[in-house]
Amino acid sequence: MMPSEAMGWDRNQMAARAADELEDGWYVNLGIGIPTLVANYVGDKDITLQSENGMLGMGPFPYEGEEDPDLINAGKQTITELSRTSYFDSATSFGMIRGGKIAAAILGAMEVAENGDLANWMIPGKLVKGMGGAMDLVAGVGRVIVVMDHQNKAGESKLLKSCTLPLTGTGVVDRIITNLGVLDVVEGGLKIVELADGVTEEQLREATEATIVN
Amino acid sequence: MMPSEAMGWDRNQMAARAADELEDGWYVNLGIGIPTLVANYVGDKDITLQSENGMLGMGPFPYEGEEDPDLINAGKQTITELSRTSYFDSATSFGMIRGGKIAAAILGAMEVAENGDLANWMIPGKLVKGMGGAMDLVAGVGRVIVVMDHQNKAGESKLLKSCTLPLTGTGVVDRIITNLGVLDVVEGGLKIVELADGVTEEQLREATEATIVN
Amino acid sequence: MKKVYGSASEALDGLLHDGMLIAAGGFGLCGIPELLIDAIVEAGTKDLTIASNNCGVDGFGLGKLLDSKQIKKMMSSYVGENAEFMRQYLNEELELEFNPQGTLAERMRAGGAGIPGFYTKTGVGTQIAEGKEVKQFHGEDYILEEGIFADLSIVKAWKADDTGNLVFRKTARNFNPPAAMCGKVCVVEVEEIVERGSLDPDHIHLPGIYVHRIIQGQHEKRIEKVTTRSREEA
Amino acid sequence: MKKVYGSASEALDGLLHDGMLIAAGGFGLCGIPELLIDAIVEAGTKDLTIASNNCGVDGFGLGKLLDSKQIKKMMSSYVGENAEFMRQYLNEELELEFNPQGTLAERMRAGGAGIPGFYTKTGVGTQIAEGKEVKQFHGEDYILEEGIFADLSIVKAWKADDTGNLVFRKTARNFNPPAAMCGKVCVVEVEEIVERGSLDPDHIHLPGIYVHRIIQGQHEKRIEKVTTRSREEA
Repeated sequence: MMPSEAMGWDRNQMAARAADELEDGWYVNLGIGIPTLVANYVGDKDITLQSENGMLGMGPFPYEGEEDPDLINAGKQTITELSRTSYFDSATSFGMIRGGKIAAAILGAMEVAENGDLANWMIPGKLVKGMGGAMDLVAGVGRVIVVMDHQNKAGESKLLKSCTLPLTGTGVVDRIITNLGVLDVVEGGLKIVELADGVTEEQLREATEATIVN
Repeated sequence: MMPSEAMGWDRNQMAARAADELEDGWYVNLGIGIPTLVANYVGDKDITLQSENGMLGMGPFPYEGEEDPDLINAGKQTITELSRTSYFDSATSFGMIRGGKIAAAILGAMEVAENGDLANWMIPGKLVKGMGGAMDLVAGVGRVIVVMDHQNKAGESKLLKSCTLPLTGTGVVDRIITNLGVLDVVEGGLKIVELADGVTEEQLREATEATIVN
Repeated sequence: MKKVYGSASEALDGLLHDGMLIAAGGFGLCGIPELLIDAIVEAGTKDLTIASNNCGVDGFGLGKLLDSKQIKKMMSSYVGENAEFMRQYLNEELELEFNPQGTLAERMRAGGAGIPGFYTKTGVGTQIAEGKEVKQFHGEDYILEEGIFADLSIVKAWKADDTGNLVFRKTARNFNPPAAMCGKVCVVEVEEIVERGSLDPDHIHLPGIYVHRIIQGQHEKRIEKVTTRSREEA
Repeated sequence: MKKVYGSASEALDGLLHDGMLIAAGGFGLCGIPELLIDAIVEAGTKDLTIASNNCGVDGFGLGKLLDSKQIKKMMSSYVGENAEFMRQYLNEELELEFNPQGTLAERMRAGGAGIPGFYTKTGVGTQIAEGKEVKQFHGEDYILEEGIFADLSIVKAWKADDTGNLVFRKTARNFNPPAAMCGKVCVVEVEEIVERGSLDPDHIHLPGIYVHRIIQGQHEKRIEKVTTRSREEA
């Protein structure tokens, strides 16, 4: 089978599709990688981004020369504030995450299982840097949306019957957006919500190990 | 037996004696009644008073016409702020109480038992208004100092072998200051630390139901 | 996403139902959501359980909801500053669940922070511990207290911007932030709605994420116990 | 009661001992107690357990205490931004206890608030749950996490008054307040000590009750990942 990169949506299209998931007035946490790009596609919607190191209302990167060492995001990048911004400590920040106040998190993943299990923090035998805030996010936020390539570099499905890697959370994923389409975690498996441009249902099914239900 | 009011220290002398318990740099919570008077006797010591409704650095009552409805103490009285004052919410306030950050609480009591049990919040059959912050204070602060009359109006000892009223906390009292003297809760009972002016050890022992140890 | 509403009644529209659990901010009569309480009286919602440190006084604050017999149960640390409370309680028309003040505040904060239970030393060995799990940590007993998850929070702040960022004033902050955190929906009344960006983001006491609806209004801010010193004392 | 000290070494005098548990504020290199870390390197205290979200980078922040081999164990959510950490960890010279970031922050806050244990959904069904008590609330599983009670807290704030009231700046606040709360003793370094009364009492982020010793000093405030946008994007 061909590596999936060749098919369907590219990174920006996936990010744009993920942005469609966000509703006006939502407070949202975006993970690193493709999820970060989602911010470019929210358009006119009133979305407030949380940075879990202690900020709501995360603005864009600063202009050169205007970096502030006291103002970084959870990826440790320099950022800016907005007119709606508020700062708070880490216990408060994760209080709002754990307490379900964040409407959605958009995260990358290594594996998602058909029951919603998520693995995105460690590969045994490889260097492990830690889960950071990922376990708190998937356990706490209102809706977990995974954005990832449908297959890994070896062409194997990342949507599995059950995860092989250590879990970040159990039964936590609500929706998966891949280069091949959009799938929901439902009773009994994954349900196809939408196909990416030029992708057939057969192609998506063939690229998927997880059970696909109607 | 004579009611104890006639003997030993009066209210202000008890408050002054309680003030001697406080050490430079301490953060302290004062209960209502005689404990409130302690503030008048701290002298040059650097004492910061907590009001458990969300304030450190409680100042005196305001001058007439300068009352602020947004600035009250835990007894709901209008007060003032000082140059060291900070405000915070009730969860934070009791976080510092429960977390042992308050060095001492000086409280009134209905009964104290020789094992340090304290009863000061309800009398069965009478109207019960609630424990307010008393249970949190006695469980959390570094040192609990009770200031009360040695005997009740019927001339009965308020220092008992065991409390008869519903408890505020078990084994929580460290020191008791009454009109007759000062006693510590120690292994096996109460130990006399000091006699009030003009009170003999015999008088104090006679007025006390609790076991007095050497 | 519009959070600012024209009146307390509008702000509560669709949020009230009989038998609901409401968390209310305030300590005594300080920092209480006066206008929202009045609107609930007007709405006539019944069988309310209210988590609030106190229950107002006769004819003011939560006392009004007692007068109109809308309260089924209070979760409080200190009550009875009004005759009507005691009358209803002694007639068994009103349930009362006493919570130590710090336990009540922490239970609200816990509910808001997704913590269903925590252990505390407060109340160990007292009536408060009855029926609660006891667990040892480091050789000492602690009791399990549960987070409060309210259907609605009613809160009073000093200032808000239109995104719901709040600032409180002096000891009127008290239970308002924890009460705000523990509600599924949180409605706030403020003295002033200010322009977005005019509140220093370092000085926001409660971020707008906790706040769903806001109204601006006039507050009576009644003082329960006016206490003063004479100028001669100075 | 004098809280202001002349240098980081003076402020730590008498507080350090081998094998102790230190809670440190900071996230990445943002808001870290640079000067106090340097003083601990100088003091040479050994076998430290450090609760801190991260462990600095090679040659900066907590990375310096790795270079000097003073750390026995880290309690963190994300580490390994430096080669020396991974070298020591893979050689089993360093223990590592992973904590989800929010669990770590809440464990510190809990320790400071006298809460020895709390239940959370974070980590249920994962490696993090191994060996931890599971309890059901409202039909769902939660795991028990314990409060952290540190021997010493080292913290970085922006401004302090001489009573220890602290104000933080932007995202440099992060773990500093919860770290400060959970220590038996808390030492703070600030950029500026201001006159008593010049901080608005409504805007103090951490009251002086949590702060035992303060120093003022110069901070490098290194940026880990400088990211900018071009002016043309605007």
